[in-house]
Amino acid sequence: MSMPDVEEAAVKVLGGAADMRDAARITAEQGWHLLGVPEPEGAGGTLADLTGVVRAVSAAGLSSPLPELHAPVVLSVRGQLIAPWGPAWENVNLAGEPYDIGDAPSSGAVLTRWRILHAARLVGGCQGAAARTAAYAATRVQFGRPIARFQAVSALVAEAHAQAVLAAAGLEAALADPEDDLVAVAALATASRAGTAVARVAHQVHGAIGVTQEMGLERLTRRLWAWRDLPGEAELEPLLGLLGEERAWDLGAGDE
Amino acid sequence: MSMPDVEEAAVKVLGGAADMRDAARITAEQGWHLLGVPEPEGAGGTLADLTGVVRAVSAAGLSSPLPELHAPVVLSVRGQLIAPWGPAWENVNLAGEPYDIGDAPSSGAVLTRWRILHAARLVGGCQGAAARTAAYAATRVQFGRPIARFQAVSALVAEAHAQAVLAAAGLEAALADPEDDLVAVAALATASRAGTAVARVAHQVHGAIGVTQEMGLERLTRRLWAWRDLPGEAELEPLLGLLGEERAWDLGAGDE
Amino acid sequence: MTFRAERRGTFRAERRGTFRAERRGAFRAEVRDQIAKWRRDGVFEPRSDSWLTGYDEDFSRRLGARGWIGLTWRGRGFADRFVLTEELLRAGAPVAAHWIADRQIGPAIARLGSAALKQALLPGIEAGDVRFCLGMSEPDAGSDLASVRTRAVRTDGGWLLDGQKVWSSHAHRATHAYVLARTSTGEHKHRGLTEFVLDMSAPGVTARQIPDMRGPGHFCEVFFDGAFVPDSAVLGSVGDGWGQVTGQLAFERGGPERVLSTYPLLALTLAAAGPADAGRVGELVARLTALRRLGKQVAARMDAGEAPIGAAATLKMLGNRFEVDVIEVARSVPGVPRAAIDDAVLAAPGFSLRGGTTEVLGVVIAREAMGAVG
Amino acid sequence: MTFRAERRGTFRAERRGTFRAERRGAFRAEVRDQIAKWRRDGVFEPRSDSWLTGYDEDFSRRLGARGWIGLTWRGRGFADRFVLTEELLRAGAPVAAHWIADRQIGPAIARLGSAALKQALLPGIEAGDVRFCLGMSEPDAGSDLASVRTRAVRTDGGWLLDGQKVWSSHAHRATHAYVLARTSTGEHKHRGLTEFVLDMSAPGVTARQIPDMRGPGHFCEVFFDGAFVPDSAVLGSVGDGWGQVTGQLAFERGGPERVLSTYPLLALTLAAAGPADAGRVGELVARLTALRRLGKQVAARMDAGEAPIGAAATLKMLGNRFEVDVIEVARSVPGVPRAAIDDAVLAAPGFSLRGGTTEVLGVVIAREAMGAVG
Repeated sequence: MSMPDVEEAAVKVLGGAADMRDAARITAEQGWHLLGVPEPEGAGGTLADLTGVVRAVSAAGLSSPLPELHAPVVLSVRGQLIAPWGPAWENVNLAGEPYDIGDAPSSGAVLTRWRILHAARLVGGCQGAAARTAAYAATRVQFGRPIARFQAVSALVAEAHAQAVLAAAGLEAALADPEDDLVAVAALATASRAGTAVARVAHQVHGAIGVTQEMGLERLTRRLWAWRDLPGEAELEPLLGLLGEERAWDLGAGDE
Repeated sequence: MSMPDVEEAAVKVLGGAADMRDAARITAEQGWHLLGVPEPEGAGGTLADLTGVVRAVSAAGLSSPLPELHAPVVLSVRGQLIAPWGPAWENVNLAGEPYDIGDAPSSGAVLTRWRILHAARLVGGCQGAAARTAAYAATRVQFGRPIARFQAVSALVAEAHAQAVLAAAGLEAALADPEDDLVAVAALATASRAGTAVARVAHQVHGAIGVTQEMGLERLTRRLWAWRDLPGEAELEPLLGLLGEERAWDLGAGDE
Repeated sequence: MTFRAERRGTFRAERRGTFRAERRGAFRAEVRDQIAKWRRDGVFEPRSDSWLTGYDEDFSRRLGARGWIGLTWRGRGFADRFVLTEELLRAGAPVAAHWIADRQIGPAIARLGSAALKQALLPGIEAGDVRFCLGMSEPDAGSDLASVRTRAVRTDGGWLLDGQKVWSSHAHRATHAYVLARTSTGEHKHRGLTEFVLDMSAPGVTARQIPDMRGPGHFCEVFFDGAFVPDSAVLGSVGDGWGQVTGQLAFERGGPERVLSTYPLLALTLAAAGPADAGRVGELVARLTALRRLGKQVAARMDAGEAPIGAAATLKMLGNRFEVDVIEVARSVPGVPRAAIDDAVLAAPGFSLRGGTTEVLGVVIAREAMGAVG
Repeated sequence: MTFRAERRGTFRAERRGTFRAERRGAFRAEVRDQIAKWRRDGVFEPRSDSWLTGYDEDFSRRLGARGWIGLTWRGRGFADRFVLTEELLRAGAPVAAHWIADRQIGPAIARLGSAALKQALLPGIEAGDVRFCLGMSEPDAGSDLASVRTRAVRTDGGWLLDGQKVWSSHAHRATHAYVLARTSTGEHKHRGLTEFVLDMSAPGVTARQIPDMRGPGHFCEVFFDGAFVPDSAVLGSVGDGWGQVTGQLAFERGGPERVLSTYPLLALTLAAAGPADAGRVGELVARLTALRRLGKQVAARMDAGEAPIGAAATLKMLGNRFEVDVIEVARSVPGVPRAAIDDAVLAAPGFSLRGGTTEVLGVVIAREAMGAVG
């Protein structure tokens, strides 16, 4: 089974999941989260392969606990400890996804892997929303022509695309050096900001119809809004501001 | 002599000043800086009248020490004490205006008046640069039509205008309550940010020719760049962030 | 030229006449006290975007009983309405039920309506009993408001409406609708439009909620199937609808709701902010001070009989940006309740769409900027 | 369906082949060491925008002697040039004298030039002796690059150029110019254009500096009055100039100089930053990491023979924004030297103009976005 096939299968099967518990069961059964874990315990493949699956699922506007099954973490978010997909699932985020507030710390290496995969989740959401935005602008007619022909709309389409491209590049940098916790921080911060920008622009281009359930854009943007704060860039970026020039410059150079 | 006449006279005469020393001499002779000082020591009028003169001079792309002659201050800028138009004039800023690094503190009331007048300086510069930008966009032809007809350019023209309008509104709020040092801080911070935005947009619309001495735009934008950091918003805004809701909401309500 | 000798004592009094410190300040104090009392009594819970999503007919009637609906046509003017609405939005009070009538349709009826229409509706609006929705946008029209396909055909003593409107907030529970319809065809799309006031209980009117991100919400579709409007319910002149609509844009765009939709979230942010947040929060405070002053200028110009379309568009463009930036800062300040952030986040996509998109406003503002120099 | 059983051990090796960790890492180390040595020896002072304003013929010859000009056509490729230029820009080294030849005209000559032209110019470029300026823009043309009025008329053994170019950086001290001229008329403006290589010492060529914000600077006007260009100095095919130019846009827009113009200021900012600045500075660090990776992707695609025009435009649009944001953050960090800030401030207006305005890039990027979905 090639990677594109795996991605397609994951999207298809998870699209039919009844809820997050069901999605977790399916994911565990299929072993998708073990991509990037050496055999025989894992499924082999690279972390990049796994991020590909995460991205594809998110780009389709779906939720999945792939990152959490791969790297179970408890996060400190704005002073609170949060388990994104804990076992009790007492709370629900903006995207209808369950989470817990817990207190067990996670190890550094596990947290870094989770950050990379969570960034992949955001990148996928950005890519999905940007693609929808471009497609909508190309086909939606106003004042007698496709709105993409208006320079102001075209600039918004470009912005969404560019932010998705940038976030994907940040993710690639993190994958190039998955041992460096700070590149993962950078990738997640960039993806978080891209999520904000893409969601804003996507809704601006779609107009009022973009907020309707019928249009389906909100399946992507609500997830971006929930995911971007898990944690948000305001918690991540300060970790990168006092590195000094040399360390900052070398971020993401792991594959050179 | 009506206020518009005074403004016109100030622009005309200061436009002929050889340098800042000359401008200071002329200003003092004419007593323009005594506008807003009660008679018989001053020239009467209101602080608003004086800001009108400051704005008009700045909008014409000119330097003048009107605020400093009215309210001589020494500022703390990024940890250094700076006298904008001190007597020695050992340094020169980005706009070719002299300044000193000194150490004498200024009183609160004097500093507030200076901040209002310095904000007026920035507002004038924004208005001058925004007006030039609109005029240029309306007349400059590219791809066979005035560039203002391109939606992206039109958005830039709108942005410059809007920022100048906003900064002027902030100044009006400060003038409505000139005893409140924090409204002056707010007005100056807003004007400082507007200066950055207007200068950026003005150059974007003008293209390469905007940076030439011949075009004359840089007489306005260089001043905006120099003035916006005297001090910049990064020093001012933190003074407004911990006021609490009620005090923040009442800022600028002095004339109600 | 010695300036000092000539101008002595001439303009001290000039710019002072417009300040009416005592009365206006007193009105704000009165409004604040009443709102604080309502809050203490648990009459409402603050929330963002309350002028659109805070729908509470009882609260509107309370305001009506206090005499606070219709200030602009009852001799108090836009400046007082500005103060009142600022304080209501500040508190996140549920004002959606009467908002459109108070802001836009009431003033239009007072100015353009027949004597019968005024008599029939203004008292009900002022009491909070008559609640309006807007029937402007149509399916597939987007920002192109003039591409109206809803038709009004002449009949005995009035008109019959056929067609469909969309994005009519709270239409399913409004008592009346403002409807822009085409009364003649074959001309330029800006001509042949007429403004109507429609009783939502008339036969042939159907309203249906459109599920949005929060489930069934304020957005509705409205269908007209031969719905009757009497001649007395025509606003202004038949065929002049487009000119009348654009003349009202300053009313629609220039109010404090274009700046303060997320103010309740900002209030929570101001309460939670610590030294590490002071810069970002302070930037919002500075900007808000200028934006509110701009809103005050717009209100004063409307009281002076102007239609400050450019200034209103500027206020809306910058105000919508501010409303969104409040959310971004709130996200970064520890201790701001998640639910309040999420509530504002879900409302935010609408900020820059309703009342004219950023793109449309940019054109209006640029036109004013070039007019100012040309 | 059990995924684990089926796919066991199939893709572990897949995406590894493209990493050439040892060689590429070693080259970066070599470049760093050399630059550090030059800095220690006082060979240059770092400054922002050094690829445009850091003009130093001796420094270019030093690079030439090291074999570091012309990597792309000398068998090393874009990935190595990417590493080299990143480190040079990082250091704020004065690379302006050879920049255009190394980035753009050298590769064009290597690909499209006659054997005589290659022989005549490539060795000089590689040594740092042949310095190119660009003759693309014309007065009143602005972003409309195709509205070329400079004419080339056929003569014995070559062409005679008449017309005027503008915004040609360092033309007054360049040895050669790239000139886009019209070789036939009456067609669509995109047709009938031809690319020439002109010896600046030819009779009939005059260059004049245009005073900018810093006084007489890099911008020049260039006048052609019957200037002769031999046939051997035609680049590519007569009449195909426009297609050739647009094909080079990825080279022109996709390099690290679209991101790193203010890096020397960022370096000072990183050195000065304290805890209160960590968030703002950290945002720049995160963004830079992604932008540099994007630049690396562009270089890799050029090595693979692609012309990644959309990705290059994306890099430039986002990179220019980053370059300006560095200045805004630097302004806010106490202890960053004023002179370094001012130097960057005066350079900044050019960032988003040169190599295609933001508006032009937006159209290119949107087109790619829609192509990607359509």
